[in-house]
Amino acid sequence: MALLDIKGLRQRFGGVAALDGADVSVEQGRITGLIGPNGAGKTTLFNAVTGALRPDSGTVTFDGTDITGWRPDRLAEIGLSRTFQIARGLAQLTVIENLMLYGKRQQGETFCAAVLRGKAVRAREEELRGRAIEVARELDIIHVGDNRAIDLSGGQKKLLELGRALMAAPKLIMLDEPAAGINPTLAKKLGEHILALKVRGLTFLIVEHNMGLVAALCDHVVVLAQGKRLAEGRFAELRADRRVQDIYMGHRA
Amino acid sequence: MTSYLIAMATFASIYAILALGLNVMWGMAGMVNLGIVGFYAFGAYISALLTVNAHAPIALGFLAAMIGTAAMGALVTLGIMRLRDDYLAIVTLGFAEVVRIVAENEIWLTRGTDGISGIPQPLKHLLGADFNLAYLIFCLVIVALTLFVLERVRTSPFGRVLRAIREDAQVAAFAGKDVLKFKVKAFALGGALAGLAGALYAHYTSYIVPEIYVPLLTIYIFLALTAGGIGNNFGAVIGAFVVVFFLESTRFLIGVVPWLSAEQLAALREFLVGLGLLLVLYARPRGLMPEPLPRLAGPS
Amino acid sequence: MLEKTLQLSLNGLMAGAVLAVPAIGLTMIYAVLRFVNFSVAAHMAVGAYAGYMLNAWLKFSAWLAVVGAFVAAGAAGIASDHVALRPLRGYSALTIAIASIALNLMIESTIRFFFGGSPRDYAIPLRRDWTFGFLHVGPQQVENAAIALIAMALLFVFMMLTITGKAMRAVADNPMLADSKGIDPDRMARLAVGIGMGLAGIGGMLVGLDTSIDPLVGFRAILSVFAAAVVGGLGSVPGAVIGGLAIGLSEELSLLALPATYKSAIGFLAILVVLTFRPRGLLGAKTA
Amino acid sequence: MSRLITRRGALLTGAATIAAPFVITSPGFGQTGPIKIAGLVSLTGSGSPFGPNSRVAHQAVVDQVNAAGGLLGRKIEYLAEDDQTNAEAGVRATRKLIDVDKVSAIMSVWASAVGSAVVPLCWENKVMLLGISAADSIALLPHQGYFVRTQPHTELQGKEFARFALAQGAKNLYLIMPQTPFTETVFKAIRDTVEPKGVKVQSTIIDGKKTSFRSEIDEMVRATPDLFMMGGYQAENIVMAKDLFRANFKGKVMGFAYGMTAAFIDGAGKDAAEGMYAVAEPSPAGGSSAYAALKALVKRDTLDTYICQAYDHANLVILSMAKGKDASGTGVRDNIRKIANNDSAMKVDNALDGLKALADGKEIKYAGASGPCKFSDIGNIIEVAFRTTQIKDGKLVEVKI
Amino acid sequence: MLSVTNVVAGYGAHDEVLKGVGMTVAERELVVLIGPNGAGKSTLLKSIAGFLKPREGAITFEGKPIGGLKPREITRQGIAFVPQEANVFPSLSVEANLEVGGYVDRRATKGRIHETFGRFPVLAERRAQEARTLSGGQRQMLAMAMALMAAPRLMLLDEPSAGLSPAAAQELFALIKGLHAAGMTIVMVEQNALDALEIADRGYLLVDGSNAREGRASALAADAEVRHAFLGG
Repeated sequence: MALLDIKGLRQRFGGVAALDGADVSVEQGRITGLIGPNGAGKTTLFNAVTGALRPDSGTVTFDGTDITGWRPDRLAEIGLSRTFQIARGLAQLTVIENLMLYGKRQQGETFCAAVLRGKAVRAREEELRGRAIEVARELDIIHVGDNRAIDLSGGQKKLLELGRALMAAPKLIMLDEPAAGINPTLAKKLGEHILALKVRGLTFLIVEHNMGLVAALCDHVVVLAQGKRLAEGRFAELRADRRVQDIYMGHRA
Repeated sequence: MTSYLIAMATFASIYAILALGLNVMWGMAGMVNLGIVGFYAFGAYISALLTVNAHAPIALGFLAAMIGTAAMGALVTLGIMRLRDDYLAIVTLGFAEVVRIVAENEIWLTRGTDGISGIPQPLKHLLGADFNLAYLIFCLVIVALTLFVLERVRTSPFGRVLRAIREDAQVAAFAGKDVLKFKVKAFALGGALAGLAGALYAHYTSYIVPEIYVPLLTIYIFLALTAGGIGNNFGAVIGAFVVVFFLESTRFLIGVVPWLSAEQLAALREFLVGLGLLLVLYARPRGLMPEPLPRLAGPS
Repeated sequence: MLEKTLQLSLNGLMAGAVLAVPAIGLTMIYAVLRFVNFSVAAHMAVGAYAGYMLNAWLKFSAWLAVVGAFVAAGAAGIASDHVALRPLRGYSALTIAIASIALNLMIESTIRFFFGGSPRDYAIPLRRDWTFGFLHVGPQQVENAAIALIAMALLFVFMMLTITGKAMRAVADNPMLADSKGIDPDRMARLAVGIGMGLAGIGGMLVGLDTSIDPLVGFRAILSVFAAAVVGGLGSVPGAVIGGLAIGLSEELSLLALPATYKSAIGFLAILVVLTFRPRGLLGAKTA
Repeated sequence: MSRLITRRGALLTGAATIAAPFVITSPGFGQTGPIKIAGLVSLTGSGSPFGPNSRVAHQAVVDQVNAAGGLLGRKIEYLAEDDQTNAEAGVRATRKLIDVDKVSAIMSVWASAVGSAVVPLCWENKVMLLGISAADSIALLPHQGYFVRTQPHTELQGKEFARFALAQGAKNLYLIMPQTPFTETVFKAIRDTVEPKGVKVQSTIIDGKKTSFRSEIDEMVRATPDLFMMGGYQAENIVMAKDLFRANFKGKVMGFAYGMTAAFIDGAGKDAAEGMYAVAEPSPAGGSSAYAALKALVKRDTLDTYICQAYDHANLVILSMAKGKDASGTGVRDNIRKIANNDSAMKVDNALDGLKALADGKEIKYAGASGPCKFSDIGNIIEVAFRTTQIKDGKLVEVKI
Repeated sequence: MLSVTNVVAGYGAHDEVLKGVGMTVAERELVVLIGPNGAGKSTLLKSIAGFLKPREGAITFEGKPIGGLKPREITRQGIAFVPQEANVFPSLSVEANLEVGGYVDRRATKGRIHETFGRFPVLAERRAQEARTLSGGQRQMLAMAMALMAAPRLMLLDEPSAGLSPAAAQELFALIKGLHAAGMTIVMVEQNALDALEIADRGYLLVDGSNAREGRASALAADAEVRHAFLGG
């Protein structure tokens, strides 16, 4: 059974149907790519699944639970994490704080515990700090760990996005254009990180325009066009598909 | 002169607690509150009414003031939570005016514009002339305690979530935080502090009246926090002392510019308050002391 | 009861028309510059005092003095915006709004510095009300409403029919695109502040014509003015007109149900009710 | 780096500038320096139409006495602070006057709320407070004698209003007042007096912060009272008077004398103000020599009750100090009734004459520009002779009722 | 007419979207910029239109350097830019949009509006309607018409067919072709690479902020490597 199953999702803005009955499913333990030309509805799909928008119709099932229209914090709770296309760092928090924020089960998030600072609170905080440092080290942003997020370079912000998603210990990470705006070397490195995480059992759904990266990473690719699924399969097959070529190159039916 | 300085330091301490309360709501959680003076009034009235009418012990008055304003803060957040910054500014400003109008007109409860006099001053009969110094020490201890608590809050996971909400509430939600719950908590905590400040004022001067709680006072508190450093608890305290010093020192202008009438001097003082706030905003939109950041990236 | 309701409604509409003028000013500035300018209150007072000097000292007619109020408050608005608020452009809307509160205090105390705190009166004769059946209305009220309507009509003509007005609306819609059409957004912002604060000045003078003026003449009206602009939807000029009338009406009609002492709270209640159902006000823009 | 230095430099310079006045104004001189008395007046806020006048009157008296050689061999120094018509600001201002300037007496506090707020500070620090605020509650506080007022407390004023209404033969009375600390007391005093005599009374409390009271006035006019009490301060009365004129109100109009000043007539216009009565003003004003003296002293044609009271405050304080040969607040407290309540003594109406008489060893009775200035045990004025004036041709003219 | 040499530009302090791009456009030419997402096509247009200041390199128009001028100054030079999104003023009427379009040359506005309504009867029908009420195709039409109101000598079109239905896109391409035939110089960014190359004289392929290929439109369309660039590999 698919870990994430999106069926017939529709989302209209005014008169325009951004999603027109989209179907996408993501298998456990795989990296699924979501591609398609601009305006095909990829980011809208992300927003509709992760609670930033309320879909007009359709269902989203995650790990057997119907999560259609759930609030983002509840989704995070059950193991669904996402990143943003334009890195939305919490500007005035440091990198490590950004990472620690995403940690689950933080007893210190209630007022009393924050003030009293019991043993358990401190232990959990130290544990999270350890994990944050580990993640930062892994992603090569440990040297800027105490810098504010706003002071990072574009690529570092992207890595931080990924790092934050990791901190939530999710089952599925949805990455919105992880390689956009970063240099090829960094993009390649990012790809390696993602593959390494997949080996550890994480599942990914990735929107990406860098086809090289898609080819290198994705086990399975879904092509979205005009708010609907146009095709799906292995990337090599799709690349040879005339329909896919056309929607990218612009010859319409 | 000494007793004057004691009195002014007491006022500054009370302003400091207000500024700290505002820092929780605005500095940490990013929700502007131009109605902080309404919370201040609410706290003062709760404690005054309980101790004067119901002869409750003063400590109970303080406690009730904090709980009452915290509850009001929570309630207000639920009402305004969907509003953006500029709407929030106007609505909270109006809120404080409504609090004042109610205090002015519900005479059966608040004695209206007569005000409530004879509010008990703690241990006044024992301390006599030493009351003022003792009360200052009491206020300073409370400021220190509040600072301690808020510094713990700021550097805890709780504070981290508040600051995250200030930066980007949506990202905080994706991080798994129940944003509304935290906003309510921040307003309740900030409100409780404003209420505490209100009770401190009431039991210090022993007299309160609705007209104390005018928007100008809110401007003073914003001036204090902005001068000190939005997001910085120590800055809020220092800012409050700077503001009171600034307000009081302008009194002595009369010796410096003798050719102006008293009325013109009074106008000049208000002008300087405005100018001070403006200059602080130019100099450092985030205050003289920036928000301190933890160093966490060291080896664990 | 019906008579009373009708009379209150009439009073409310007359007061609302006057209220709408500064509310339009506030909303115009918001539309182009995207921050709430709290110094509208002080500019109302600037207009009121400028009109006073022209009318009481230089013996101009009230109508000419209104024009003077517009010019003086508009010029003061442009100057104060340039000196006090422009250096902060680029900071958050809230920072600038707070700066405008400081500016408001400075302008009000400047007026007090030169004119003192005592109420002053325009040199216009008092006239008896006109009576129509059981309804009555004051000539000054009618004249004020007329001035308000004329100001609104002129503004409408300017905004809808002149190229500069259209350019200003274009900047309010999308400053970047307007720039690429050859329009200087900064110039339009100055113009919007000038007209907006000029309207605030007219509003201040109209309030003064009906009553009397002192440095707080604008401050006393400001909660209602904000309520009008917010209820109508910040940034919407027609919204401010509707908001002004709505607030004027509800303040007067509240006398049927509430003690008169709660009149000041009505604007706030109206804001809460409207924003609960429409977070951007009745005609608020969807963008930004 | 250079930026850091300049900023620090600027801060230091700024701090030094602000601190300088503190250093200059060193603490008082005890028994050897000048005698310090102060006015706590409203220069901003809603009391600002009155505060500046009080200050002028105080200063004039002090200058007069200093020119004639001072008091007890010392100069008098006069200080004025702005209470911003706000209790909190008033407390801070009073703190400064008491703690830094070490004044013995604080005069002419106007707003009742400010009076209530500062009176505890005064009695604790043994400083005399003289008020022109009317709220009954102030005098009821345990002030140990450190408070007196020349403004008749509101119950007296209310009774005077009722007396006036009955004398006018009113059958249907309508009262409008803004929310003030004494609104209820005045209304009650009027009702208690006139209702037993069969007079119908209706009342409304208005929101003084609004810019128009048209609908409230409409409501009143619709009730067709034969006597209307316009109970606002100057600013509200101007607005109401204009609305009355426009609504063509036919009944008689009375108001507090403090709200029916020359500035009121200017503001409302002669036409609107014509025929209205100013009631409950402490007499003897126009006829008294003190009134004439004050007119000359401040170079004004007409005087409102507050400037008269402020004048009397300064005279009373100075004479009390002279009487007890004690320039402290307690000295004023202990001696003020000796010069104010002693009806059998020689009448004086200004500080200079009083000082001379006291120096000659005579007993004196001060009666001033605002009235006889006789105080009860709790500091209220007693034996107030009220006068009533009516606006005729733009001038306040005394009328007999 | 237009020459871009070695332009480096980007949005933040750190990122470089354009890493040294060059391009020349001759008078009466229709040049199309193609390339995969994120290649920097729109960024190049925005740099020419004055919304981004090139960090390095030069942009000249009719021999004058225009790099670093403000958008309104560029417009006055005779260059019209039609952005991809938010390219009309939603709360202004169709007619007012056109008037604002002609802001730089106000005396000619009346006549040109007349002309425009002749050319776009759809807009004439909706002259009093607010632009927010237009359909996607009509809105794009209006955006083009607004640009023409300034009587430009060079038009920069950023993905004009984005979000349009196929029929509307066809109509738009026909319009662009017509403008070109009438002598207008046009630089256009297009996702619909093949459609665009069909009506263009020349094309530039950008990949990752650099020039990858350039040449006659027909040659580019036939080039296997162009296809390869779009679908990676």
